[in-house]
Amino acid sequence: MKTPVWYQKLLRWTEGDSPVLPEPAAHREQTREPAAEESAYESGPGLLSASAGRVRNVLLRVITIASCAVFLLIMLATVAYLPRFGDADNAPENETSRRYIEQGMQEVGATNLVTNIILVYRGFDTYGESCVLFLGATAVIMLLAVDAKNTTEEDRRVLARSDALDRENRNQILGHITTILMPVILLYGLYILCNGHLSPGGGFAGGSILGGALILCENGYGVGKVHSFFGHRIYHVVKVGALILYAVLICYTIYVGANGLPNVIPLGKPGSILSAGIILPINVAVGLEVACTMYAFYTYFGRGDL
Amino acid sequence: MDINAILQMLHANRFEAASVILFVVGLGGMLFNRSLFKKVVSMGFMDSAIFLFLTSAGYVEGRLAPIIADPAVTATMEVYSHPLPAGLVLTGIVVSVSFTAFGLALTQRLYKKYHSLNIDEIMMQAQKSED
Amino acid sequence: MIALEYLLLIGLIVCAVAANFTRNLLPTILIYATFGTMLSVIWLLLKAPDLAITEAAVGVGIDTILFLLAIRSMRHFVGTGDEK
Amino acid sequence: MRLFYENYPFFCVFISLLCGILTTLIHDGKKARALTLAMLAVCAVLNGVVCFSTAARGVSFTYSMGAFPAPWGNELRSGPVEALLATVFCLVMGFSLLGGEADLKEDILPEKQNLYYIMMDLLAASLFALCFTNDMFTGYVFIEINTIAACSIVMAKDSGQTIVATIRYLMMSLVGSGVFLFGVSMLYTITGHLLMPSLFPAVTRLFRTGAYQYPLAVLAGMMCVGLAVKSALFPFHTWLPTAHGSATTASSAVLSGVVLKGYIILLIKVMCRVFTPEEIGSLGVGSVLLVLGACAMIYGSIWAVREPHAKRMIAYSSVAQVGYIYLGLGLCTTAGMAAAIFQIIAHAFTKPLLFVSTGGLIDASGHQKKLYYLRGAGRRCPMAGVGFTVGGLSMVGLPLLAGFVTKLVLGRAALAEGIPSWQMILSLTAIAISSLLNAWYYLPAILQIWKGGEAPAGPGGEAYVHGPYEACLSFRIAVVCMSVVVVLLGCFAQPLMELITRGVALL
Repeated sequence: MKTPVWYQKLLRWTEGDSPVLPEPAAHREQTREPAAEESAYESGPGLLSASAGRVRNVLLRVITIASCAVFLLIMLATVAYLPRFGDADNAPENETSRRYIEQGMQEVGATNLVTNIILVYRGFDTYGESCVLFLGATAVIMLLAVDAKNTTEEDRRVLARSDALDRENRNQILGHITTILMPVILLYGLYILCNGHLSPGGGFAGGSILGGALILCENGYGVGKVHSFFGHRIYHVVKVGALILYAVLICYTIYVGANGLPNVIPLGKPGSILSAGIILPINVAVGLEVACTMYAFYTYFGRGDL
Repeated sequence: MDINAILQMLHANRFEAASVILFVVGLGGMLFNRSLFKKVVSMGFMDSAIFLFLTSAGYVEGRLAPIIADPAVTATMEVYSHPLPAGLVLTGIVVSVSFTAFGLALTQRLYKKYHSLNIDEIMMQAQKSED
Repeated sequence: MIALEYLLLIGLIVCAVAANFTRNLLPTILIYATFGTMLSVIWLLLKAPDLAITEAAVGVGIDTILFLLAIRSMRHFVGTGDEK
Repeated sequence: MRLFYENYPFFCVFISLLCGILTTLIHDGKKARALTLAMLAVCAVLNGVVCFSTAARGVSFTYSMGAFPAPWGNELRSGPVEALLATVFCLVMGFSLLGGEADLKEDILPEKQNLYYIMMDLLAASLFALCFTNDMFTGYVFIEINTIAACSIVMAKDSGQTIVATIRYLMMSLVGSGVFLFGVSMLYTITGHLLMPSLFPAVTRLFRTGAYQYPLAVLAGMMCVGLAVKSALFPFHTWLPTAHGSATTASSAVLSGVVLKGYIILLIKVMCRVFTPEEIGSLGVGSVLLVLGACAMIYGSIWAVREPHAKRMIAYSSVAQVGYIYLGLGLCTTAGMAAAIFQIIAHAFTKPLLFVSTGGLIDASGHQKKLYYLRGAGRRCPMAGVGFTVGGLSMVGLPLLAGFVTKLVLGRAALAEGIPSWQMILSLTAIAISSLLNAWYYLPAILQIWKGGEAPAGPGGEAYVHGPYEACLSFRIAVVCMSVVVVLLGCFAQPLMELITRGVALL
């Protein structure tokens, strides 16, 4: 007696094969001819044949432009319904802004009101942001740090050759200009960093400028110059130290503030350099962390190592 | 609203309108450009568009930047523009840099492996090497 | 003043569109840097000097360096580093 | 003076952040792993205490991050539901790390192991912050931490496939968070607030006066779409199967078990604490979520049926399961929310169980990833087989397992008074079809792994000879614990459901 079709189908189903849907494309590859597989890949940029690919591309482009246009129209209409730009009685004109502006300096101590907000009123957000930067650096290291999986002997040879070339043909003009520019850039960076509570700037801007100075040093004085005083160990210690200092300060503020305990850090006289309580040390910590991170981005992108 | 009123509002809200256009351009570039490098660049445009929108919410006609000039004088709200959006955008700019770096690092690794920046081609090659 | 604002805003949009249609990568990076510079001026117009400084340091400086490094490393290899 | 346990959410966030930062200095993968597991255990205990204390008192509390309360400073807020979810996340992450240990050692180079645990620590921190946050912008910042950490744990395996998956995941995630942030900016423009306690009255006032209806609808849609992209709701799910299917076992388990849920919790907070569910429903966003959820349930299952790779099949099943959650949210009722939260918990245990067991089965079959070659793997590694069976049957909806209770409470929420009949019919049909399709692919898979006879020949025609496979101790612990939890959730769902229902009212 012949086994009924449905029974065969059931058997196939228990094998992990599904009979109901049309033969799944992915399943077929178990029996597919290898030659057919090759040709499928070699035909053009898409997974389809060349002409079908072209049709698909045109179609894709039309859909792209159409969907973007529709979205744009919706958004523009929304903008037309939003409150008028620059009006004094818009929604942000509320008790939040009033307290930030009128009491911010007395309560927190910095004359730069933006600094007050990002480092004290919304200090938790900004700590999260520093952690994003830390994570970004860690992710870049994870991807680009030289290891057995991502680097071949050839890569190492190329890098060594370019280093040797660099040492031989050291550009004297670049070196001298670096010597002239370096103190100016460092001074500017430190000024922006330490005056974050008095004038525009602060840890993020100042830190990036200091990071830029490190990058210039690496370029102007040749590979390995920065490494001689800023190796792995110092890099890790500075970065982790800065983040931990920041965390300790911010945790202290949060814990004390939330539990209604007295805050013993003095605020000082607004407008002077040693004022605004935790803001100056936090700015320094952030600046160090940002400078380390920017320099790490640079070296890991260029060389895969510090 | 008729078309005139809409145009008038768009003129008044020119920063928002420009930021919306930028946002859509950036979004389109990120989703539909096939080059990974341009995707990362478009990502920067998209983030900047959002920041432009947010900052324009803090601007008030005729007011000063939120930095107190003379600590001895009590500040009043009618003198300074709103500081909160600027603070948020400051946070956002730094976040956006870390993502640019991350995206570029991924692009660099993929280029090293597959010698291409086209996402379709890279996906095809990855699929091929897996099977 | 409004003319300057329009100039900058239209400049931003032109940059963002143009970056999608360049053939080589280096112009894209230059366009990106131009975009950042204009944005930094816009932050000044919007009374946000903190943002202007940060954008100039981070958005124009560090980002551009990263992009340049990325395409430099791509040129070590076969292929042009150009699009597609 | 506030009660001391109210500090615990803040402690949890900072303990995990600091552990992550300190792990940079630990170059030994084993020590980093021990630190991470200890951190997760401590946080689980702290969150558990918060959950019990708030549930016993029937309250939720607000914790100002600093001296400045609601409209000025950052805030955290916790009630029974938030603390419960945070506890579940700790446990699931711990079990996933335990269960994926063997694969972790194999897939990640020893000198980069500590970086992986940094990512895990910060992932935990961001999940706690998403559970507890009371502030839209804090939500955004921690979404970004979550994104970067989640992308990093996908790419940790460092093969071409995973890096491609990572960059697709990264791009989609950034689109999602960009759209979400745009929504938040619009909300700030028309209300002038970022903290949920101040946003709620402002939004209610706007709804009462009828001002800014159009921007409100657009921004609610943008926030929902942004978070939906990140949690892989149906038309935006394209990045999920490769990312979850190609990563190392522990990453897959953590990603589909908890990372997707973090964004959904933020969405629930937006729906309940910025808007009200009714307002979301009246804007039409609720119906869209419901329809998309129903589509995801069916579409994800169909693709899972067609998928020969075991891990990617389970990843497609995640698409379907996320659809269940959105179905519950889209009903825009308290019962629907409660059902969605129960599904979050049930799926948070079931899916990692499936991923971890599949990892074991694949290891026991000479690293063959296709279901076809896993034949008889359950006999070679019975522990993994049992785990897979329990998880699979729970997904199908066998009574006394967690998945069954989900379908039950979802169905009951859809049948409640006041739900439009088309929504009721759509939900029930979707649940029925999706359960059938689940049975369609999970039952053959279960039969396949228990089937006797000789193992199938490999792709090149060579016959594999499998020796006996010895699973390591941590793997067994993880599988046993998660299986037990899945059974317990199925058998004793009633008290948990009551806790959730009371907690949803306190949100």
